[in-house]
Amino acid sequence: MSQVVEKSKASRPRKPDVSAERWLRMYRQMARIREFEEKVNELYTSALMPGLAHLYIGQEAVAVGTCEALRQDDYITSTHRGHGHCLAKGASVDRMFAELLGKEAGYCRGKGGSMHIADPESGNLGANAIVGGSAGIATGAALSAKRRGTGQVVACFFGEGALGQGVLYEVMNLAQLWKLPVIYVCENNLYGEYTHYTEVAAGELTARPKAFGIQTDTVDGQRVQSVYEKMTGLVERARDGEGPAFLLCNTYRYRGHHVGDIDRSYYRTKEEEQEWMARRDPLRLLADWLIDQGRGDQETLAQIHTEAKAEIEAGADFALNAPYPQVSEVDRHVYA
Amino acid sequence: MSQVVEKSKASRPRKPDVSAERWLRMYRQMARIREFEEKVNELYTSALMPGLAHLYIGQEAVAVGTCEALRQDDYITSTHRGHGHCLAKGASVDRMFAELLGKEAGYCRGKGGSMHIADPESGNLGANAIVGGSAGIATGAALSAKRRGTGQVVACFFGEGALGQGVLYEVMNLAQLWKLPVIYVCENNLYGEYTHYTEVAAGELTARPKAFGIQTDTVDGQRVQSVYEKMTGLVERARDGEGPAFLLCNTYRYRGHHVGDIDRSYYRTKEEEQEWMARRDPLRLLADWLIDQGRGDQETLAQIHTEAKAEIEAGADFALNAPYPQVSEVDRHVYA
Amino acid sequence: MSTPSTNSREVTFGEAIREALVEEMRRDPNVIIMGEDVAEAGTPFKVLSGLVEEFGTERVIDTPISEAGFTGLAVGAAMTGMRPVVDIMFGDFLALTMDQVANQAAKVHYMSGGKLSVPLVIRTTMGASRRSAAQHSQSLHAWLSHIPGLKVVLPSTPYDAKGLLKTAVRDDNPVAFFEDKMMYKLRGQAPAGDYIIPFGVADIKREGTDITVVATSSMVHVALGAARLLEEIGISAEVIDPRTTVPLDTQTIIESARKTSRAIVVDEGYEGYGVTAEIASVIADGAFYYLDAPVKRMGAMHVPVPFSPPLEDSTIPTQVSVAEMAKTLCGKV
Amino acid sequence: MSTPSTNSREVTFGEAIREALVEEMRRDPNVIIMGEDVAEAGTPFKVLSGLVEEFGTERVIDTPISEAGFTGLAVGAAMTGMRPVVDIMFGDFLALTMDQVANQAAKVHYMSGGKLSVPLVIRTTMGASRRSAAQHSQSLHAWLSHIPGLKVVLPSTPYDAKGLLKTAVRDDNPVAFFEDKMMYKLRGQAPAGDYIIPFGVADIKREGTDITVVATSSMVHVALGAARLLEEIGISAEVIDPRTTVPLDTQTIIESARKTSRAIVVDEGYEGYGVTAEIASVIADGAFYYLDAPVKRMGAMHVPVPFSPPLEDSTIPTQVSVAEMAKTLCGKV
Ligand SMILES: Cc1ncc(C[n+]2csc(CCOP(=O)(O)OP(=O)(O)O)c2C)c(N)n1
Ligand SMILES: Cc1ncc(C[n+]2csc(CCOP(=O)(O)OP(=O)(O)O)c2C)c(N)n1
Ligand SMILES: [Mg+2]
Ligand SMILES: [Mg+2]
Repeated sequence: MSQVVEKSKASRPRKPDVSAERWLRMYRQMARIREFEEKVNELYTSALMPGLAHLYIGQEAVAVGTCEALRQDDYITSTHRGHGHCLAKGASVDRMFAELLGKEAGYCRGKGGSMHIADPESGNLGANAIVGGSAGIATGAALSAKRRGTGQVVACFFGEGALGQGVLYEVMNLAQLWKLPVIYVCENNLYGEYTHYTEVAAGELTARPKAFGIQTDTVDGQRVQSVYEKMTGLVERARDGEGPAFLLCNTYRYRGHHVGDIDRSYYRTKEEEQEWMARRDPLRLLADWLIDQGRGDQETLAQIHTEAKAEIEAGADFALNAPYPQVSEVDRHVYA
Repeated sequence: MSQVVEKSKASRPRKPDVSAERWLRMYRQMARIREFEEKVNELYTSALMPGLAHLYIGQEAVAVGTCEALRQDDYITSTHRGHGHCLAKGASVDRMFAELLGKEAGYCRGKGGSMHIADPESGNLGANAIVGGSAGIATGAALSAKRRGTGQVVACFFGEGALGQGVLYEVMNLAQLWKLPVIYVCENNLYGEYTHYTEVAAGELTARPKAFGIQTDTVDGQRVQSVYEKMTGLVERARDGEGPAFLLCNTYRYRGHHVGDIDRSYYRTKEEEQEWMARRDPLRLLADWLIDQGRGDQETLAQIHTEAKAEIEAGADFALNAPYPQVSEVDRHVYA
Repeated sequence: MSTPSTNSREVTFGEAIREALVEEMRRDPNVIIMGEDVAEAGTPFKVLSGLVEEFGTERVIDTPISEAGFTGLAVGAAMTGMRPVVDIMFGDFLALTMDQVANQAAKVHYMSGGKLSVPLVIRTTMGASRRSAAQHSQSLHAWLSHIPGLKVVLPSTPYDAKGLLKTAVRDDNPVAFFEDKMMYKLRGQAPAGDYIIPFGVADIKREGTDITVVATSSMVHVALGAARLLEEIGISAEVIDPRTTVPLDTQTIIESARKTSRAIVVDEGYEGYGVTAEIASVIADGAFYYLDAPVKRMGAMHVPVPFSPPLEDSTIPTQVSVAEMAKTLCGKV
Repeated sequence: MSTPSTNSREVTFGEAIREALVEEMRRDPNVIIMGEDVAEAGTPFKVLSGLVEEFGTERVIDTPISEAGFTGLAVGAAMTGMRPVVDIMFGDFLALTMDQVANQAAKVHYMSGGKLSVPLVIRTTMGASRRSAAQHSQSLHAWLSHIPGLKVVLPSTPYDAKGLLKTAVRDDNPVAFFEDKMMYKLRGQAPAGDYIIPFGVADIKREGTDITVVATSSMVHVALGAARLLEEIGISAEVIDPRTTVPLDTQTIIESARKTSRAIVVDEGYEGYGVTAEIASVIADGAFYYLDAPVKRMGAMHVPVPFSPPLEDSTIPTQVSVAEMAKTLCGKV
């Protein structure tokens, strides 16, 4: 490990030259996530899903903009609000639904559920139900990538609430000391459960990674273009051996903390929710831009939604009809 | 708790008008610590002390400058390298030696030992053998002082190695959010055990507390005057309800990490040690200044050393001759 | 079985806990509550609803997601005059606090030779079968029971919850208080006013003569269900609820086992190196000359708690599995 | 008792550990070491001296004092192709890592349905009597033994240490490896070359017929000392070293107790809710119809470890106290 603290180079903003197909692909990914989550909510309200789930609706541009900037063999780690990250990194809808329903066909044979989907094939090292719980894992995967010389980069997703967890500071220090290829993607959706972040975070959020000398940027998390462009630069930088980065993405969750969090009036206003949905919707923003730029038309986008819906319906049906694992396998996979 | 993040006011440096007696008192306190630690080393090398101890020699100005700025009913928390803090806050030599030797007359009836001396009467909430382990306790004592409205302030001592512990960031955030009267006194003696701090700390140390909006200052930890003056301002500020502060004290431990760490050549040079001892000795620096200013003379200072030595010898004798606790009390004080 | 004497009315387990805290906070201004979303939200389980309205944000304090940090603060506050009640939302998150709890809180009194004490309550949850998967379903009371200096409470009824929590708040030691998430809606009788239940006194939840079932927390209800099944086939089961694992009322447990000559220990922590092992070995030793069959342990299966409902359900003892075990021990198979 | 067959020479416990690591690091470039002062300092106990010279700072990595952080990194590195060996200087500091160890490392394989695995070794220390006081003297292996997904190793001799550590490094699961600080200088025979010792196989350290003493780590030597004292008065003690608490070789332990009809379990963890409880209840159950006396447990006293030497010494089992207990059980008092 390089044990000398180097001064981090200034960020190099680059505007990748992105084809229309790529933007449409991102639109499609966001639409898939949106439809997926709506279906999850429906399964919950119709009592077809065991337990709870934390919907990603409203934050789609962060997952998609980030994962589009990654290679397939790059890693991500995810959170309790992880469906969007999984899908964006390449998971398939049917096996995700199967996992959410505890079925054998699920990514984890039903053993993990909503908060623990892992899919090593698409580079997803797993969602984590401990806030901040994957920061160590992500940074360790970056250490491993560096040692093995694979050129892989790791994106570590977490909410702004994870800034309350001390281990995050421990691992950011290590990442910067050892110039590890990890990008901390902090999704500031304003709330941790039922508390506004300003009530629980002193100082400027971005001052924290900066204190360790980590390259730190802030981005509008509702504009997938911005997330994608910023991430592309940070990923390239990390791949070049220039070390970790921290990307603060300002975003918003449209729905409750989890599917059961219906009455939210005691912690935020309806107006605030409406405002974000009306003016800052990531799908709408991209749609408007694509149309404006002549890179897409209403029809194409509507078509994408139709296809996404169909895929989601089929995936949910598959999962609903899939069998549970045999009870006898309950004690398999405790040990490798 | 105030839940709005206020911008911390700029520090208000003040030069307290300090009498000659006060400076001499500080000199005496530093001399007592120096002599105490020399005696500890002697007890260790003559196999009269059980276990190990971490000597504070070289760092005396930090403990003394800090504690002189505190009221008797203010609190401190301390570390594995805690003898100096204890003495500076008002502990007596004989009962400290008794504790170091595991005797019943010790501050903790021999149950704590070198790394756990606590003396609530002088405001010492205890040394701690977990690096960073008292950061929560100190911050909680500050919360308690604020709630009870006592005007007490807490000084939380730790080495720069404690910056590796995530819990420190968690509690600094809380302290700043709630404007708690706690001063984090970080003694950067360059090494954590056998490793230079630059090998394990990325970025500027002071950027870390600053990231939480905490008032942060740096001071020459070998000049007791500087420590005292800076602390006086920070303590007053905290007492006025303006919240926590962080004081980085640059210092050096003359001896090994613990009494048994004799061969240090693999991690630092003899020259470095010599340099600090020759040019940056806190006792020498204060002595020169006092004489220079005409506030003390060689004779007075020599007299202070003589008295300190006598006190130390008597204290050690007392402890050596004191009885161990009854073995039957081993299971007392497990529960209150 | 101890029952409320006066002012009794039906309350839920969650309400009993809230009442205990409200009463203690009125009684003693030094009692404060700290945790994530404890104030306006009243915790995700809504157990603390209304407290912040009565006591304000100075005493019902929302924290960042910093379990180690705010538990550490609580230790320091407890050492200096406060009586903090800390809320650790899911028992699994205790893992983040173990240094503060086991190395600091538990040891301060002893290390200081009795001069400092830590009157701290850590309320947390336990229990699976909520489809919350491996990181939100553990029952980790064995960890805390293992550490000298801590007391550990596992109430099984609203009555016990209220009385034991009041005792916990008044105790001068760090006390870990485990609430089964699935019991918050459980109804039962409890007095409206003040009463306390001493630690270290087991409660005989049901008297019986043929077999002793020692059970903790929600497993008490599983044991009671098993006892009803057993009654139908003529086996009389005595159900004993230790209520606190530290201190443990070994006498009541051993006496019961001596009387019935058979015993099963049921607990929702992992079976291996868990609470069932301690209690079973206490019985096997203390009732050695009276036992007609080996003491049996029924804890949670030695697997991380699976999400999939049929799998999860298979990992914890049920009234049927406990009854089956009892039948085998009693030679009725 | 298993003994080295070839190339055997005397080494210390510490040297055996170093050798195991050196050999494994030569064999597999993915094995790395992380911890505080593991490189140039070779740890405060000097167990790793010389490793950084051979393998460089890329593989023997000094960390900040961030136990949770670097353990977390090791979990992630293990999931992606490395085989990290993490050094937690004092076992007490495990308290800082329990989320990474128990909630992450232990559960990843299961939660992912078997797709990910965590080949991680956590080397740490245990054992009192070093005058290190309450925060540097604990033996917390019961905590880890309680968590499904972890394996737990407690070697008692240089031979076992080397063979078991090699097995640990090659195991695809997280393994906690506890070394008694007071044994690093202990000498014993061990082969110079490669050999492994399977987990879950207890070693009969001494054969006997009158009483079984199951002992772990340094308590094996206490038990052997007791056995010598007992021999003098005509009691033949069998000393069994489980070597791993997870997996536990219940068969060997139960068979021995069935044969001798009496058993004591000795372990340096706190007695309450500790390792002695598990093993004692395994024996009390498995050998129920063979036992002539209750199984006795001897763990560390239920107190934080005191600093004062006479007090500290009174908290852990000694060969005399074990022999006394055995005499009582055998009716020779
Ligand atoms: C260590 C830990 N503490 C508490 C929780 C309970 N919890 C689950 S999500 C959550 C809020 C997280 O907020 P944030 O990180 O901002 O993510 P978001 O839910 O907003 O996506 C909390 C407190 C947890 N899962 N883990
Ligand atoms: C949590 C924890 N990790 C490791 C140790 C072992 N240890 C004792 S002192 C020390 C170095 C501390 O360095 P620093 O904080 O700079 O204090 P200094 O010794 O220099 O005064 C270490 C690593 C410990 N006591 N606690
Ligand atoms: Mg959030
Ligand atoms: Mg230092």
